[in-house]
Amino acid sequence: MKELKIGLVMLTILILVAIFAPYIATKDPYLLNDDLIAEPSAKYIFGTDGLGRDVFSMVIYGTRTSLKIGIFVAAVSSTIGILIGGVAGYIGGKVDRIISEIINIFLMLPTFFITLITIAIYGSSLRNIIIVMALTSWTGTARLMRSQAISLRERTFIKSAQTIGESSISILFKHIIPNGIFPIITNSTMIVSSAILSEAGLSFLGLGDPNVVSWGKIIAHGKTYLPRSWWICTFPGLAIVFTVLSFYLIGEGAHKLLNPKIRTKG
Amino acid sequence: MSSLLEIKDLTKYYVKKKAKNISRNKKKRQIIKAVDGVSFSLESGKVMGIIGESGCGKSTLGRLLIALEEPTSGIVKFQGKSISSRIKEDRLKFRRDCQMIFQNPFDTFDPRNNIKRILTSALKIHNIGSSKEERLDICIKYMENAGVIPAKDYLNRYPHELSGGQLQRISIIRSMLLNPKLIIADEPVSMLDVSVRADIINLLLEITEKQKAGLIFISHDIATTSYISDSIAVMYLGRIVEIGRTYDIINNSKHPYTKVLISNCMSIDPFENSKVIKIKGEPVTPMDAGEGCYFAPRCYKVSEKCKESYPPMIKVGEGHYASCFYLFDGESYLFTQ
Amino acid sequence: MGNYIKKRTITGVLTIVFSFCLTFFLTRCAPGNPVKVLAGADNPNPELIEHLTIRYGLDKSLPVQFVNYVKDVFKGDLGYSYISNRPVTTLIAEKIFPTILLSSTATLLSVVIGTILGIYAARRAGSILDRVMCGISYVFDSLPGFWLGLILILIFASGLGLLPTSGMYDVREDYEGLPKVLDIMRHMILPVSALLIIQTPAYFRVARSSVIQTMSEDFVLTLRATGMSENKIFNKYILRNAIIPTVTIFSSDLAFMVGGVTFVEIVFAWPGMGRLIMEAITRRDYPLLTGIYLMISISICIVMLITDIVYAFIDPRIRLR
Amino acid sequence: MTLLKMQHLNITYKTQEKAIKAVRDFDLNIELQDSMGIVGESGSGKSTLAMAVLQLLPKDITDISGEIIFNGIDLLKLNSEELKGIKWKEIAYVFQKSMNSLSPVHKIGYQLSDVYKVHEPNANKRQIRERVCELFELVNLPSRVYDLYPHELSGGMMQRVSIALSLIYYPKVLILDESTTALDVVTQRQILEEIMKLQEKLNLTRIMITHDVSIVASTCNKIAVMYAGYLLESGYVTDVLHSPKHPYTEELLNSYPSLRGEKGYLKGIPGYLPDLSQEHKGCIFADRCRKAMEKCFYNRPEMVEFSNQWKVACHLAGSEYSE
Amino acid sequence: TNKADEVGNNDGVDEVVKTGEAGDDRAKEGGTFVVSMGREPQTYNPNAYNDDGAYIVIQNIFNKLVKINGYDEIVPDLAKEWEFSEDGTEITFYLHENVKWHDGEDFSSEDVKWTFEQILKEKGFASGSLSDIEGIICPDENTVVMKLSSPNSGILGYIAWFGTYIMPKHIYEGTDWLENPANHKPIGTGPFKFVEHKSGESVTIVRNDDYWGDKPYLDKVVFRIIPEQSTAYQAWLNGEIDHTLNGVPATELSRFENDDNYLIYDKLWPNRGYILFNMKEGKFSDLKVRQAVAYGIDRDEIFTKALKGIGLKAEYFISPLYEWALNKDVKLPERDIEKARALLEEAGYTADENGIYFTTTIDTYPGFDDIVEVLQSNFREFGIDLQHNAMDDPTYDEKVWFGRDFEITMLGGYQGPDISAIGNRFGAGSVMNLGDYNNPRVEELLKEGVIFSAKEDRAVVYKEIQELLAEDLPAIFLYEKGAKIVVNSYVKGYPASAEAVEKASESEFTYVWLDK
Ligand SMILES: Nc1ncnc2c1ncn2[C@@H]1O[C@H](COP(=O)(O)OP(=O)(O)OP(=O)(O)O)[C@@H](O)[C@H]1O
Ligand SMILES: Nc1ncnc2c1ncn2[C@@H]1O[C@H](COP(=O)(O)OP(=O)(O)OP(=O)(O)O)[C@@H](O)[C@H]1O
Ligand SMILES: [Mg+2]
Ligand SMILES: [Mg+2]
Ligand code: NI
Repeated sequence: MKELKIGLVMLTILILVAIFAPYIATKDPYLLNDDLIAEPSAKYIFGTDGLGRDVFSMVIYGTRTSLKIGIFVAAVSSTIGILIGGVAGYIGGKVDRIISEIINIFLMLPTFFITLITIAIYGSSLRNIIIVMALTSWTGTARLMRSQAISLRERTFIKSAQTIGESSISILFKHIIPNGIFPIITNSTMIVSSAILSEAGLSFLGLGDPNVVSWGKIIAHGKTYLPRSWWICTFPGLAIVFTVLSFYLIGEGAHKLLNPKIRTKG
Repeated sequence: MSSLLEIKDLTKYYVKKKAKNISRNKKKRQIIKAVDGVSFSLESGKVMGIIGESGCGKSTLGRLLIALEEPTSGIVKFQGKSISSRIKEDRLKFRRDCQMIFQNPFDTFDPRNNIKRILTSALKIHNIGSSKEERLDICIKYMENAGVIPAKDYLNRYPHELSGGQLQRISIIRSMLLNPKLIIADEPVSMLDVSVRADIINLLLEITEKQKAGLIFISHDIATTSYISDSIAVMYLGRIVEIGRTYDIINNSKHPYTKVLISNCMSIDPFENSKVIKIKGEPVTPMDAGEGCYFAPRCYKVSEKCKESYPPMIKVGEGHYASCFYLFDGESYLFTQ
Repeated sequence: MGNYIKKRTITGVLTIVFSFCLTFFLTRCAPGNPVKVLAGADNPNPELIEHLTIRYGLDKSLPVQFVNYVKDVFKGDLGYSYISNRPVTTLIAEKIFPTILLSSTATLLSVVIGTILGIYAARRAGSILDRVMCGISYVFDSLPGFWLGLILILIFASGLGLLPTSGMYDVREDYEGLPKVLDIMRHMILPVSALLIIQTPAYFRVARSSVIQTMSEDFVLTLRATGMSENKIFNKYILRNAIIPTVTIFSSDLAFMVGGVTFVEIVFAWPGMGRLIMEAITRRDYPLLTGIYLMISISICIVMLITDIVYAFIDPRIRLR
Repeated sequence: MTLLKMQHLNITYKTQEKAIKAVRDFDLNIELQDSMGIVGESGSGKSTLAMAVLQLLPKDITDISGEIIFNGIDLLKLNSEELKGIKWKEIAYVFQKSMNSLSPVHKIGYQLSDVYKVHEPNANKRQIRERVCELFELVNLPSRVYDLYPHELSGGMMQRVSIALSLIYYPKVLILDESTTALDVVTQRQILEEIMKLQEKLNLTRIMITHDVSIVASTCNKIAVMYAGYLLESGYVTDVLHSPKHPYTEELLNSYPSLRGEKGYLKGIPGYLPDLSQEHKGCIFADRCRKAMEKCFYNRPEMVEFSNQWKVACHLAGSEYSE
Repeated sequence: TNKADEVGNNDGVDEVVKTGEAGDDRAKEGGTFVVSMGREPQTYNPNAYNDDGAYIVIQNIFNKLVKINGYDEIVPDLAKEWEFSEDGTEITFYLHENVKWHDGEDFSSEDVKWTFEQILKEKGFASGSLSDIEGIICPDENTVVMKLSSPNSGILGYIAWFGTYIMPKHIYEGTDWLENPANHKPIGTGPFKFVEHKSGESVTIVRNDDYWGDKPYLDKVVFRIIPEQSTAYQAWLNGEIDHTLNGVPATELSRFENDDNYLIYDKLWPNRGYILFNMKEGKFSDLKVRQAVAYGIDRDEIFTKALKGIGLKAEYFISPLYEWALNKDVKLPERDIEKARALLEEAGYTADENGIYFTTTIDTYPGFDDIVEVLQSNFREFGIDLQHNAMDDPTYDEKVWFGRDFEITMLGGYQGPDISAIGNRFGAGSVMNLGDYNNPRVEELLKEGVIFSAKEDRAVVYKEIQELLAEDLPAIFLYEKGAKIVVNSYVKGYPASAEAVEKASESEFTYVWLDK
């Protein structure tokens, strides 16, 4: 479970950076220094961007935003997906058919477009971005959970829980969901990284939250300076790679930990 | 005196939308007659064995008896009242009175709960015992009675850390905790190693005797069933073809299918050389059983009559019934074969 | 089969109708309207705004607008775009070819490359090569698309001068026939590469893990016991079994192909649907938006139906229910 | 004449945490046209033993030492090319989980003919089909099975397909690993009789792996009792089952209820299979043995051979013999 | 009668600095000029409504009666001469002869009459500014007379500006001008003929060999549509396109400064960015707060950091291009944080522990990100926590333009073609007066401003308006919009170049030739 360990260590580092950002950052990330587009140097570790902001401090503070986006989106969408999929799969019958069709409809919605519209309506605050991403990414989880629930429903231990008199709701929460959740964890780690990337994409289109520093925003800002000022985009880019990698490693590790059948040698 | 459990004309059909091959998707839906008109009754303290080949509807019958599934038609009466009304009145009470021991001990418990939680939660649901400690004490008492000693060793273990035999025992203990009036044991030993089977069987027997509960023992292992039960019902494709006291069924079987089953049983004694009745053909699937006797296509005694209608249940001895047109005249057939 | 298609079509149509209604109201509830955009930001003319509002029926209540629109749709008319005053169908038709050309090439290539690499890595699971490839796949996975596009332009178009930066044709030369095809192919290299780098890791990993999984299945042991050569077992049996998850993600990728790949289209100035959608959104061109949306839903439905059928052919265990 | 001989066979699974000794110091002779039943509790190493014969164990996680001599050749010393000639053609194997023993997405006929082509690359389609149908008939399957997929068959049919597959070259040795345990008595009997007939016709040597002693009793001539990787007792069925010498064999038989006999009290064997990764002293069964003596816990019992190839590894049996 | 060029202003024109030299005079004919543009033309109906993409192409295909040249002067186009009547209520245009439409039909004054009537009838883009036109008469084929309901010295500027291209009557008459197929295959009288529009990709126009005016040198102009500025810039560097209308990224300009292969034209428009306050309600309806903002903003920082030194830092209350009307005594205040804080305290606010008096939100449409970034930093320094609410255009319209739901916002845009345009922004009830600024004296002055026609008279009026604006501070101007246009030196006759600046409109390529 080397992956899991490395991934967790990386995540811990990220979380620590996010918590202690004010102590780690060398400057105020919003401060406009007079050296525009300065190369990395002792004064500005990662250089400055087009408005003279210190890229290092921005990257450090950006950890807060980007991690928040990733983790919240994954948590919210997984919760929705697990509940909806669990109910559909466990109860079955008509409820399942209706929920499945709803999932299908959601699958057919071009999520990107919904994101744009929602942000247009409710504004591009970080909270809205998180909500809309979560609301458009739960379908995968729901489908996974549904199939899990369907197969779990037939398992003897669910029948036996019924026999000793447990109620449906308690079976759903006590047995179906806890037992079906493992493959969903892997899925959720993927949602984390794709949410971080999507936020970068939104920033590129000018739809990110302008009031906070995020890695996506730094890169989107830096793109005009790309030909000659590599540092603006590169460092937040590396931060994204680092984060995505940590979540992938955790996901893969968890997957392996929980699924002894996939056995890699050595 | 009314019996503990009485069932009448119980049926359960499954509708299956089946397309065997994508290109041959003509059949719209198929009806699987998993249980097809079963009646019998059981008294407290007695053991009824149900035998029959795999897929003949034994587990389905078991699930019907305990209201895990809705019957298509027919009535199941428990202590003189139909179980559906019992469930409506007091679900918990009914659940407490009827317990089932499932076919597969490895899958009977939530793999994420430890034994302590598995056992105490059953008590908690039914509000037995006032505190955690009290419930735990009850569990430990039962476990020690059932030979799971020392009980404390097991409490914090998870199901995957126990062997099949141990799990099966826990399963039995859990149903015992609630002092049920009726136990349905669905192939409780088929998954287990020979070396632990005997213990489980003995445990079950002991419990039925002590608590005067009715036990329905489902199995396709004829030897084991005959060892444990007072009476036996033989099922074929969802129907009971013969029912009677154990001795009668084993040594004096009337229905051709019962005879086939019993003669095919292998013995561990290499010198025993019994006659084996051989039959041809695949077991028919419960989907395309025709008009007549379901066993007719494979029966060695078959005649035209068998294919026309299903033979009625006929009394052939004290508490011994069988459904076949040729119950009496074919006695010598077995030996001339 | 026929029955199945009929049934799926009916539910498909229902879902399309439902989601169509949803987006109809969603788009029109979005703040702002196309008319002010048409009037411009400098010195907008209130009379023009009023005039166009009436002309496009935007003064009517939403349900009335909806009924009118649905009536038109039943006449097979998706209406005229507000901003360009051309039929929505024409606008879509113009952009759909480049989009499909780009995304299908990229998707097909990434399926093939990703799967081949995945299989290759799976057979050498645990080796250094396998680890390196997995590592690279993670890194590729975390690259923001637009950034990657610009970098590719900087390296291959500006730095090395090998390829054109953007667009679909060389506008200086009016190529015809084969040279035109080659010209388009040349222009496709960079955008396709960008998409490849983004899409391939998923296929790589799916192929790799499903091959590894299949190799541990029991039937492989049976075949080994018969003395069949490893290569034959692999090529004939493992692959066919391992390919099924790939089909699943391929189908979902395929379904969203017509929607275009906005970042790549913007960065590489590729004339596709993604940009059309963006344009329609930023200008609130309702008929165009609704039309595009309807088309996307329909194509997703069709693709899903087709992949379901393909699926059933690849995996006989999946019964069409 | 000895066809297959295992000598000092040791098989260890190396997992990340521990080494599981699944087969230990195993000696067994199987003679031509024998039908050898290997019985033992689940996990006692029966499947491992059978897989080792065909070298099917994953090489990187298993250690095998000792000899497996087939027709005078040590299979463990052969390279994979040489082994190929023996695999399936000489020794065939019916797997325990026959439900999963064929690829789910290929038709059964296709897979069978593919296997046939492994050693008969020149066979034409018609020949192959004929052969396959012939085999189907042998195991009582309709020929339409040729065009079906594995999931379209019932468990019993699939079991028979596996048997047909194993017979495709009429091998010298047929190993059946719990091949009939999951079937109902009638079908089980049918198949076993089919196989016994074939055995006579084709001069097969058969190894039956099972934990159901009654199957061995009625279909085999010899029996080997395994426990925790060790061979505890082996010999003719008539000898061993009639008057078992090893306490384990005895208890095993006691825990079977008899169909017609007296309803005596059934006795289980208390305790569980020991942890195979642990080193131990003395007799492996000593912990659970009712007759265990002091020395059983310290000295490993020798394999004692009685007349008529009856061998027992027990101190009790040894002393009896020497007395 | 007043001559046109007296109305137009050429006082501020020396802002156009010519950095390059035009080389020899022998212009080469032929060649294809490939330029990039960011937005795709949607319709080639030149007058129906605003389309930034089509605007660039349309100038080369259509003519107006008069047009605006690179010096922001009104110069002849189809009308070779024009004159105002004594009372200022009649304008007579004398048209060029032998003008032909691209399809070969003859052009006549009837086309002009039809076009203007159509614009007014169909409420075309310019109809609001042209509403003073009462009637149009065509005395002969080459003369058009416009009757005005009241004297309006600004109207000629609007006729020259946008949405007033002369359209072919013979093609449009009797049809719905929004759905006429010619909107996608435009027929004009201009120097170039439309060839094709490859959707999403490019627009091609070729030389009109029968052009009535100065014939273009180029054979062909291809407009490549490249939405992303960085991509267009790279394509230009790589020589795939000859010129990028997307603009060269500001940070890259220094590369070209001392390079002989490039010419840089400095351009300044009467276009300025400013902060607009909601005067009716909210925190900024208090003059003290507005003054605090005026003192607290660092316009230098905005100019150097957000604008990278392009254009000008705003100093006055009107665009310095209208120098004749500029009141040099009324200047925006220099930064004084202490004063700003003092003003906020006077307004009754108290600072919290971080020195922040209150929090507010600035609403913007796209394009002001960097500027707002600097503003946020400025505001924080003098005690206001400024949140940024960035919206897309329609959302902004809904909230701010229609809804007037804002406290403070950013606006920019064209403040021409005549100085009277200031009325559109600060006249009570006028379209761009989003802050609902209402000063009766300003209203009076604005009315006077268009009635007078002499510059001296007008200057007095507009100088007083500037004073009032400075007093009331409905807006704080931040910068004058400009550009540094980088052109390859082989591109001669670029609209901003000395050769063409007086004759060509902003993106008109009639005088362009390629010295390759
Ligand atoms: N939920 C279900 N849906 C459809 N068919 C079912 C369902 N449950 C059982 N069946 C079918 O009903 C028949 C009887 O099944 P059942 O499980 O009762 O047999 P059984 O006698 O218990 O077999 P076994 O000995 O293998 O446990 C079978 O053909 C089975 O396929
Ligand atoms: N791949 C493996 N890795 C590690 N241990 C293994 C592996 N396969 C089998 N074992 C262990 O080896 C021992 C013998 O297993 P084997 O499958 O040979 O038993 P068996 O006698 O065939 O049992 P059954 O009757 O259940 O089939 C068991 O303890 C098992 O846990
Ligand atoms: Mg069952
Ligand atoms: Mg085994
Ligand atoms: Ni404009």
